[in-house]
Amino acid sequence: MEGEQKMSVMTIVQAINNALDIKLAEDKTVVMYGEDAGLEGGVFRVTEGLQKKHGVERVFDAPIAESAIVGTALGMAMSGLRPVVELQFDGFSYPAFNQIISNVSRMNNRSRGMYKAPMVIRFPYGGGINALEHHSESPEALYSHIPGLKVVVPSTPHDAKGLMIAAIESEDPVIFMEPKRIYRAIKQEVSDDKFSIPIGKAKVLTEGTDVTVVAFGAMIRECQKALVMAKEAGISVELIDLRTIYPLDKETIVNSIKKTGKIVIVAEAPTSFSVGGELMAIANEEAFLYLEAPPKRVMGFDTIVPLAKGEPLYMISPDRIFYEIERTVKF
Amino acid sequence: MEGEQKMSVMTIVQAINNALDIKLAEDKTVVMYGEDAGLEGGVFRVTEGLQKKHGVERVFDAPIAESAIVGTALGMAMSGLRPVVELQFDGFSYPAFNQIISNVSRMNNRSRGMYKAPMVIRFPYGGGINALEHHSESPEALYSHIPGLKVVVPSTPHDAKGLMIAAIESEDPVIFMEPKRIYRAIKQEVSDDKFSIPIGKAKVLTEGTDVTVVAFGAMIRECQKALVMAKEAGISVELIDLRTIYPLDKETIVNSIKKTGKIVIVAEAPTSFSVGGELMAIANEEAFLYLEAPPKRVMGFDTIVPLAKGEPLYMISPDRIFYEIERTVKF
Amino acid sequence: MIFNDFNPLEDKIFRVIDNDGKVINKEYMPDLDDETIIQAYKHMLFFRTADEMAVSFQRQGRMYTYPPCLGHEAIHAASGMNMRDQDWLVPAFREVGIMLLKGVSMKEIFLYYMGNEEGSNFKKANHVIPISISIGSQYLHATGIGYSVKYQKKDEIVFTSIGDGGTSEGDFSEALNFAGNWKVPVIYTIQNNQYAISVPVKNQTNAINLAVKSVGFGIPGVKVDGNDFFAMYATYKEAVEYAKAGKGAVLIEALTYRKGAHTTSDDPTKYRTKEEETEWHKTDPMHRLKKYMDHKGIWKENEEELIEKYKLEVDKQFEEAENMPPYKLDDVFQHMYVDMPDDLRKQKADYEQFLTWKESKK
Amino acid sequence: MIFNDFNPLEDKIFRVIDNDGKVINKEYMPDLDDETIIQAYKHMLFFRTADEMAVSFQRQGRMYTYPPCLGHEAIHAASGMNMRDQDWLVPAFREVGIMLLKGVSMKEIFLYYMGNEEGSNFKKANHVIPISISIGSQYLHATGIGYSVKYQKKDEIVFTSIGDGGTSEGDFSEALNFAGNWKVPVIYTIQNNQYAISVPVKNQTNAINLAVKSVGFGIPGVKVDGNDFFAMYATYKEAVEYAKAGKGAVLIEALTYRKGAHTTSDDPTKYRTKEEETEWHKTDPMHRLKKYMDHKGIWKENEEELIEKYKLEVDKQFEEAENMPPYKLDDVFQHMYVDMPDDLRKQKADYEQFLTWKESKK
Ligand SMILES: Cc1ncc(C[n+]2csc(CCOP(=O)(O)OP(=O)(O)O)c2C)c(N)n1
Ligand SMILES: Cc1ncc(C[n+]2csc(CCOP(=O)(O)OP(=O)(O)O)c2C)c(N)n1
Ligand SMILES: [Mg+2]
Ligand SMILES: [Mg+2]
Repeated sequence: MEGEQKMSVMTIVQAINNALDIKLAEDKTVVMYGEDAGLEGGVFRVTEGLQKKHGVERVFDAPIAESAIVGTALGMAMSGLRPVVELQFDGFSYPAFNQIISNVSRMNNRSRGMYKAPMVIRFPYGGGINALEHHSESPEALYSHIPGLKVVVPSTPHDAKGLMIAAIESEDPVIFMEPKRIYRAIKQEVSDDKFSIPIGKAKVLTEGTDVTVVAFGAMIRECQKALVMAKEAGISVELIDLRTIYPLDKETIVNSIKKTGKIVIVAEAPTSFSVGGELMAIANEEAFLYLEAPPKRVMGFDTIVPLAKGEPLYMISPDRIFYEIERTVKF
Repeated sequence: MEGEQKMSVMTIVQAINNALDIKLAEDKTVVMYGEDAGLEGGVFRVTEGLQKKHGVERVFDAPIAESAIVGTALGMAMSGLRPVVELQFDGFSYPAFNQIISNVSRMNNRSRGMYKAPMVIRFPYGGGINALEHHSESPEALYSHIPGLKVVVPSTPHDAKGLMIAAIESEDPVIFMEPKRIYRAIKQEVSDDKFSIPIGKAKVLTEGTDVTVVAFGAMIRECQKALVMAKEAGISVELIDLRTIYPLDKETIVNSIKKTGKIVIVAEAPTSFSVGGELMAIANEEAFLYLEAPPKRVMGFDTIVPLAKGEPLYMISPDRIFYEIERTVKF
Repeated sequence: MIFNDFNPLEDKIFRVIDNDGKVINKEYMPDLDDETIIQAYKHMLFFRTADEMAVSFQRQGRMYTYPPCLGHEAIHAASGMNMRDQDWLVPAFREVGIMLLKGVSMKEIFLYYMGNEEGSNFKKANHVIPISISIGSQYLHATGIGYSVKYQKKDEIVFTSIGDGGTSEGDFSEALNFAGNWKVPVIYTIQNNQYAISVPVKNQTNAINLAVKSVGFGIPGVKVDGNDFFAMYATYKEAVEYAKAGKGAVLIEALTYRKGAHTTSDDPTKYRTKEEETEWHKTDPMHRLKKYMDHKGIWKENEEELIEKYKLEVDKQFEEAENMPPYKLDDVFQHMYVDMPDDLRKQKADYEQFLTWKESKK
Repeated sequence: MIFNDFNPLEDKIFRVIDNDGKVINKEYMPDLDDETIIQAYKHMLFFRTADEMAVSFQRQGRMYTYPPCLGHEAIHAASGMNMRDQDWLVPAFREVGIMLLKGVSMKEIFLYYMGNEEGSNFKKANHVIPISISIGSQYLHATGIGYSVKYQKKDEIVFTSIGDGGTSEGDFSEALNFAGNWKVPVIYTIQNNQYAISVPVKNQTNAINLAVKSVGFGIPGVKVDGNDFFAMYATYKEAVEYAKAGKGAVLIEALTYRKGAHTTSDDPTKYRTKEEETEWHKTDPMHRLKKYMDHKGIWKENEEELIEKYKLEVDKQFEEAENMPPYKLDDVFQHMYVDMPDDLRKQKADYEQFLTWKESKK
């Protein structure tokens, strides 16, 4: 079977485009819109060509009004459609915050299951692209704290495609965060066929025995670079890609901690009140007696991501990851 | 000195009213507004009488537009005033989310200190009052994750007054969450004079040796009830009232854990990606070798706070706190 | 066309009968048979009876809160009577009458205000969205549903509503702006009852009226006497035709007065005068319709008896609501997700363990 | 009054000179001496020179991005020239010219687009707020500042600006609604340059124009030819007088064309035609003002020489920006709070420890 699949080399941008294309083609209830997402195909060209192929009624531009983009999508989702909306950047998801927390996440519960919200809110997230303010943020903790949402972050073209298809097919609303920094940096053979990757399952990327490193999105690549340094230093690292932030795949994380006794968490967002804290809580709640060193967060400062000149000081570099891995292992 | 102070018995509502009154009287740059906050004195009457006393230019009603209430307050704060705005309920702070995260929290940094944002955003928070949807929420984790804000939650009339005065005098923006459930439930002698309580300092309410319980806001009272049960069971609990969620008073928390070796965290908000996770992270980062049992979160489910009929199942009761204290101590 | 003839820019108000129930604007009188007019009045009588009972149940401590609709009956009857089963209702919170005509039961309304989510599970009502407490947000949902039915080429119209205070929210403007762009079959109503809790509409905006806001979005708008059943009926009828013809959305400002308190925990004497109330009571929608019927001599029912009948019905529904089986732990969890995460299952199991311990302590 | 005579409801546009620089509307011609007119042109020439250089610096990879203001010069000169030192500027991001007239330096602008927060620390500009990237939010800040100066009885006027696309944001409407209520001395400009990135203004709203949105908030609005310096000047002058007289806020839609790309990473050929561009280029604000001056025979400068002089100046500023001392770790932390929490101090210290380790590995 595997051998017969047609494969293409894709970037994350192309993989998401391909996933959207497949779903638009097979399911007439899928519609997709956002600022510049129609004619132009979005500022990152993720939706390029889709309007031409699927028509302006199904792939279109929206006025600049994020609350409206999300709020109208919820209306569509409640009445038979499966909208996928693009918010132009992480920092522009906030004007839609009230619709997301007060309505999108709750409509199923509020209506006792009568009105579902099968919709995807996708946006590029994260730093490292020398951007203006509001263009470098990692708000996953905010969305993961909101009951009723699922929060997905792919780190490879393959995962991006499979998870996007799963997200569109999800009956629950999904926040889909795309690592813009590696939108085009990673190329990978991806099946041209339709496939999906289950939401809520992490992936062990590298097996190891000394320490567990948990990361997601653009930080995976940085971790992989740190792993090279760790290997040289004789440290065996188990690297886990979360892929989904909520619901967290506790089983995979906890099994790994039970094996290694140590955990280092890597993420770009500010440290405090973050996904890092949650992972440390899980380590305590589920694997306390196995912990041989304090779980460690290698995360952003509790500051705004600086503009380009200061960004290198903020962003998590492979050597910093290695430094903390080594300190944790030596604890 | 202490003996000469004039004291009055106050509820939290009266204490906050008194703090606002004092600041309005002594500082002409203080203005205060919100939906129904002027003529009527707010739906909880926290600002009652202030318009009459200080004039309609300084204490007034706002149209129903939370983003505007906060966004205009930022404009005022940048140009010489110290606005205090009321958002009617926790769940109605979200329409202002973008202004809070994208502007209020960052103006000082963005302008390199040239434009400060000395302003207070206050709102009643929390469940337990048999309210409609959006009227029972505890969004402290969301606001604490945002760099640039301070987040304060008083639990007594005395603290409410002292912290509110400190909040208004703070050069940094403060989110001031008021525990509506105990707005009038606790009466206390409070000095009529002006005094302030430093933001960022927790308070050890009860000293103990077996386990540290950390809570804040309305949960303090529930914890105190649980402490009675614990005492009967022969458990010595150290109870800490955080008073400020960001910046957390790590020193007080960590010193206590070092003494007791055990920590139970009590809060109403959903468990995942919460203040509870952050406190567990701190316990690990700063007191790992002292931990004798897994830190425990006694927090809300990862669900919406149910409407009144279901709320008792959601809210944290003293016996549940006691149950988890006992389990932790017996670990 | 009403929407052309009563220009909100000139602050014109559309009205068909006066306070005495006399027709003052014959050409716009909707063509309704006596039966329908009587039926409308009966609807309003039911609404008011149920509303007053709800207020008194709440006062007895048997419900937690309730937003009285007293005074809004003409708007509710006129819009409800212009809605078909397949049409959508996207309500705020002061639309009990419209909801009833769409098939929601008083039992469900009561359940909701007793604090039970089951009250938003409208068993027999088609296409009614649960009430939206976060002001303004429902307008966007209506716009989205409008897009959806248009895209799916369905013969469905969407009705939504907001208060005068709600027009200040950003979502209100964003929703109407999208509606103008998308030409969606949505009828947007503003129930301008003069107050947002304690704040009078003049402090809400400096616009000459609320209907003019439509200009900023390129959709027709009209200011209507919301206490005039015929004016409201004619307006909705025209709006429905407009939507059916594919012309898009309209904005209707329905002027009325919140005769009761904001909710049962509000005290209007703090912010409005007796004189003002008295003045507005003269425009009561039910008195006016009744007078119209009296002039025409078509009302022959015994109103007292009707009210008694309605009371029995409402009592029965209230009783049913009060006798709902108790709220279960499962009810907290089961609808959070269609596909429930294991975490939630575990939180529930943990809590059940606590409950077992608690039981064991008794 | 311009605001009365050019009713946006009738889609009237206020214009003083035509594309050939001929006065077509004499009665509204602002009373400006030749000196001032020449100065205005020089401002515009400087803006355009600096703007073109910024674009080319970015192309050379010496800045990260830049939003060209090409075509917006008349709006910038006219508003800047109507602002006093004590007046407030609350800009979006396409207001470089206005910022310059308020005392911001090109060096600061360059620094900002080189990715250095110091570029928002306007050392010599009074009352200029850093640019607001989150679209719409700045309108609310302007309203708040308006309240503040009014409350403090200061002789200060607030200028703010938004793009055509930005008018769809909820914050836009909320800000103007509050402005109407509070009668604040704020002049709100919409720089309608026909596009929001790739989206034409006709897809942004169904309103007949953007100035009519003022009606919904009870403030005056006017649609002005934004490429006509005199029309813009006269409009701002009147708006300033209106504000000074305590009458409140106004909304000005300034029609222009974004002659360049959205930012330096945008390619307009994807979404607009050469014909359209050519058509608009005929309305270029600088050509028109130049022609006016030529007709009058008042322009006697050597434009090439002026441009050379400006280029030297801009080059110097750019060089200064490029030679800024390197960004320090302290710069990340020091302004997050006025009263910095210990946590942040610790995060910084931890990072310094890492840097020491890193250094030791070299
Ligand atoms: C976003 C939001 N902000 C505040 C509230 C609190 N609140 C509930 S009702 C109300 C007044 C509503 O006034 P109006 O829109 O005129 O409707 P009415 O109550 O008169 O029907 C307010 C402020 C809310 N429900 N939602
Ligand atoms: C809240 C928000 N959403 C989206 C963006 C991304 N964005 C930057 S510029 C732009 C288009 C702005 O168009 P317009 O308002 O017409 O201003 P112009 O660029 O034409 O000056 C968009 C969508 C943003 N900066 N802020
Ligand atoms: Mg009202
Ligand atoms: Mg534009």
